[in-house]
Amino acid sequence: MRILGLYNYWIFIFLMMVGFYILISRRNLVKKILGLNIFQTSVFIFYISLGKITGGTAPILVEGESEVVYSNPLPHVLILTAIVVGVSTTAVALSLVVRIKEAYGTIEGAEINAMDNRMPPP
Amino acid sequence: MSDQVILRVAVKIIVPMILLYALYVQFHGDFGPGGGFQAGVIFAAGIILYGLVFGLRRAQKVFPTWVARLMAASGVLLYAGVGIASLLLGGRYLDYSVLAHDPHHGQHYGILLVELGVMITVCGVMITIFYFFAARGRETL
Amino acid sequence: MELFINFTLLALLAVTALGVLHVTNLFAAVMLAGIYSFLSAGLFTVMDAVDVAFTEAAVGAGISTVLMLATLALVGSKVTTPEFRIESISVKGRSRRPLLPIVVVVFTGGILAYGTLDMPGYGDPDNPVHQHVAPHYLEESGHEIGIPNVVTSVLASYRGYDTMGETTVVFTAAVGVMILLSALRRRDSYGEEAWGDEVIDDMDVGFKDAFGETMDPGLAGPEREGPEGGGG
Amino acid sequence: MSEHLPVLLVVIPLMAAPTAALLRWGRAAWGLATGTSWVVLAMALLILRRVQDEGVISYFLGGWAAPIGIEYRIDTVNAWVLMIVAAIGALVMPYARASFEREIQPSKIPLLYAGLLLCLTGLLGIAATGDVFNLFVFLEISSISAYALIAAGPDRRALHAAYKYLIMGSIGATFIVIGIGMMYAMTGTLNMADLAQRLPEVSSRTVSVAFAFLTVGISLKLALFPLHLWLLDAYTFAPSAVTVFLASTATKVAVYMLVRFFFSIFGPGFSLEVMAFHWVLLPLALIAVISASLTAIYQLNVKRLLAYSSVAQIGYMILGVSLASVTGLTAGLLHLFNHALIKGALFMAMGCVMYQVGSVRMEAMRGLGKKMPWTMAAFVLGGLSLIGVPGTVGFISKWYLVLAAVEAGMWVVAALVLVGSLMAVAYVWKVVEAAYFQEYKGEFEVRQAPISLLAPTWVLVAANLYFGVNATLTSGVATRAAEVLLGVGP
Amino acid sequence: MGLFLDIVSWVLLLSGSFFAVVGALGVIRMPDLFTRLHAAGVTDTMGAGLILVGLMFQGGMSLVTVKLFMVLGFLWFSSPVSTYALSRATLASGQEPFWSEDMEIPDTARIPGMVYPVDATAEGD
Repeated sequence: MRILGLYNYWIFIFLMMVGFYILISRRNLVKKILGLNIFQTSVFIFYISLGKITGGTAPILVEGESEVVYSNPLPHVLILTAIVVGVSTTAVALSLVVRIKEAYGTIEGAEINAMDNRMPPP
Repeated sequence: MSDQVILRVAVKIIVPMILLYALYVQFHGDFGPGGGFQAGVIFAAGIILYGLVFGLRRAQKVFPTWVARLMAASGVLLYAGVGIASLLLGGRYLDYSVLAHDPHHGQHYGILLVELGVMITVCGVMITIFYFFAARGRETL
Repeated sequence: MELFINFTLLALLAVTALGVLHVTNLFAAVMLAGIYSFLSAGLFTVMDAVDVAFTEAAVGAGISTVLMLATLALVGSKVTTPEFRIESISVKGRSRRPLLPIVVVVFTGGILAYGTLDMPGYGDPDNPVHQHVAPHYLEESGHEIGIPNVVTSVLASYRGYDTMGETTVVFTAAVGVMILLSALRRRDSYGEEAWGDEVIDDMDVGFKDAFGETMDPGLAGPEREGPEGGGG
Repeated sequence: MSEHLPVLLVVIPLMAAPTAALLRWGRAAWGLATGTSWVVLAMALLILRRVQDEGVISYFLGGWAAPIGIEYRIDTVNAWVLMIVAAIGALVMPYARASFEREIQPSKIPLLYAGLLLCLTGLLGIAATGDVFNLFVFLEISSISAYALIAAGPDRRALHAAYKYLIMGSIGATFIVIGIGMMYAMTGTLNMADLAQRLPEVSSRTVSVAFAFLTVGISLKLALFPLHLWLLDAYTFAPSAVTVFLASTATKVAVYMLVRFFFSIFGPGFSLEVMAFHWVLLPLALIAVISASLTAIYQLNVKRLLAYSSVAQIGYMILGVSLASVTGLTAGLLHLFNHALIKGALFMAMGCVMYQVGSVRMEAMRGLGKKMPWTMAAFVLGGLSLIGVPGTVGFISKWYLVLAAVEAGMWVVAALVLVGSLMAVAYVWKVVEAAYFQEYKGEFEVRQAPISLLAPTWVLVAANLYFGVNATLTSGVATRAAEVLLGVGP
Repeated sequence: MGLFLDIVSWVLLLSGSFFAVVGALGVIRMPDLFTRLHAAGVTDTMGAGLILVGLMFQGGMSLVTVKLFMVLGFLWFSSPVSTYALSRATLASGQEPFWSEDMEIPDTARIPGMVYPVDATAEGD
């Protein structure tokens, strides 16, 4: 029973790690950002799962009923903030990618590294 | 592509609905899911859709870049300004209870203003970002 | 029933994530990432986080995807094939690349899984998170704030300062994008020539690249006598 | 009004940033940014004084009491870090005008000031807050603005550097979020003081994992040894004024986060005895000191040389922290301030060179001792301080560090600190040799750097000397901060 | 009455799901993008439509039904348009459907300025 209560977390960890793997193993700059997005979204899922109560309902108060069990609203608030932070990071990252493409002509990390290495420090 | 009659007609019908829906989300946020952030994104999505179909120039006629930029900045200022106002009225920073004679109303006003600030900023920012990306593309082509 | 929905969504999420990992075309990867966001929005709904689901659907599947596509329109959606990379520029130590990330990931995941062993079970109403701060929000916000949506109450009032920070983050993103994308395009000066391969071997090109643009022409130092960048 | 100082300190630059972004003229934005940063410094000093007189300041935002709402909780440690950040901000803003006008396209200059102000806001917010999630939000404000600021550098490699920093920074931030989530799962609270109270009751595998993730996440932001690669390119290619600002504030705030999490939230008992973090951090710090100093000697670019030196200095700070005694922590916290002064002065001098010569490579330094006497004199004095010559601030922090190592009976560590200093002699000397003992070979006239660049540089140099001679003030505050962290003393 | 509504609603829900599955199968099995779009259209119109109507029966006479009705209207408006835009973009990007050899493309279906390979082969013969 104990394990059954935890299996959810393991799936979230699997998802996180897939995102993390994309992030650190792929050399394409856009792909890395996609990995970051998946990584972060999976962390969000993990947070939201903390706030869930079995049989609970969305934390919107129902007038006059005292028997309703509401899920925990605090993780929701935190994740709302985190989603916004995530999209902000994505926007800046993508504009960096656009500039890198213009400056280097490629968005492959390996090629950019090689080009960098052939230039002397300024 | 200049001859996309179907798309243009469809977008002309859909965009006002999207904008209206954004306002609904904004002001219904107290009672159901939604709020400033979602509303801002949806509003921006409406403008972006218009821009995608009718082109950047026409979108900028409807919603100039400087307006977007002004909105992006003024939303933050509005939010922080509500805090300063509550501070001047004798409360803690962002303590809405002092905004009106009755704490309940104060909280309502505070949340309304603050959510408005969020919506204005988010909408302005998303549209600004889209404009900058799209303008970059136009130069490339 | 809920378990079944949960399980289906999680399985789909896993498949989509693996799909993003697997596909080589960036356009497909972006669409899959959008689907991933959408599925997670569904999962959020199942877990009673309707506000979060709404935001994730609007942001993750909406705005993020639009931005990604706008980027792809600018940078192209093909991942360069490995053969081409080896041909154009040799990268030392290529062969040991694939192992390190997998080790890091397995290790991190293992530690995380170890950390969950003592965690309270999923959905248990006795969890510490449901005992401490949250009950105050659920029980008191009704008469302290007076609006039915507790998430909005917490977001805008109890933790309103966080939300101000969040708004500032969004604004920061706009400032960042404006700083980055209002720059003059520099492709003519070196984007193209750096793309050709023999030119970069010439050490002076880099130096000119670095300072030919923004510095005063007279100020680039004694090294300026190098060739003017060669034919791009 | 004075009770609202803690929040005004953060909110004033926060409100100045959008205003600056709306301005069209670089000069106007500069005036606004400079004025703001000076107001912030004044407030930070007032707060530091008040904390010393009255003890911990607690401010409930929105009027909601602590675990329900967000709290600003300022003790000596916070006030100390706030002061460092505000002081550097107040000096960088006036410096930035000439530097930006030379390196940045004019239309972007107001945006860069907005970015700098946002970065300042973020760093101040991290240092002031008493809520872990609020800390994350402000961390992201500072990080995202830092990415954009670094990418504004004149070289195209600035873009790649910023991208790498973004990836590493985001991984770090996500790890921090995971850590916070696990702590929250076990305790149900996000308030630091509340967490400190509840964590010991639930100490378990989950808390240990949260600790590990927070450590790794913060170490990424901190550029601790194996995770420092992003820092080198970022500091090398960022615009000069941005490098000055980030080098002397961003990593300092990260060190602050580390000690705050280790000592205030998890508590010395858990961090030291259960996790024994110092046995992990101590070797890493030592490797950082030795390897980064060694690599610095071989650098041909002075900014990159200083970046390697920063990695080594971060090693010193972490060394102090991981000694985990009052003296060790004092050394670490003192070095926060002292290193900000030292690296600020050195990077500012390099900004002057960049302004006039257009390059900071070793060759470009040739003969500058005669051509730009004030700039290079500032560099020499800063360099002496970096080495740790008596009479400079560098000496004070090294002194405390060696003292702490000896106190702990680790003679090897003390010896390695001295070896690191010797290496600093080598790399500083390389620059000095080029500047003073080689002839200028360029074809155009190099003039003295403008006064608006030299003045902030020399203020920092003077501070280096003043606090090197009169160390009672700084070491007093640092000692008290260390005592607060370890929970001893008053 | 309640039972009857329930049965009707479930029949609608299940048949909607059936169409959704058929559409999904079609997307996998069809040979090119245009035919796949055709299959996807089944999911959009019949699948989603029937499910929404089924849900309306569940919702009864309430605000929920009104909202569902609006969703349905929006869906039936937007999905043909997006299908149209998608197919058009595909054509513009150079992929063409499997034209049968002797098929004529009516003028109304042509995008001005686009070169159709079918014409080329026809002229070549």
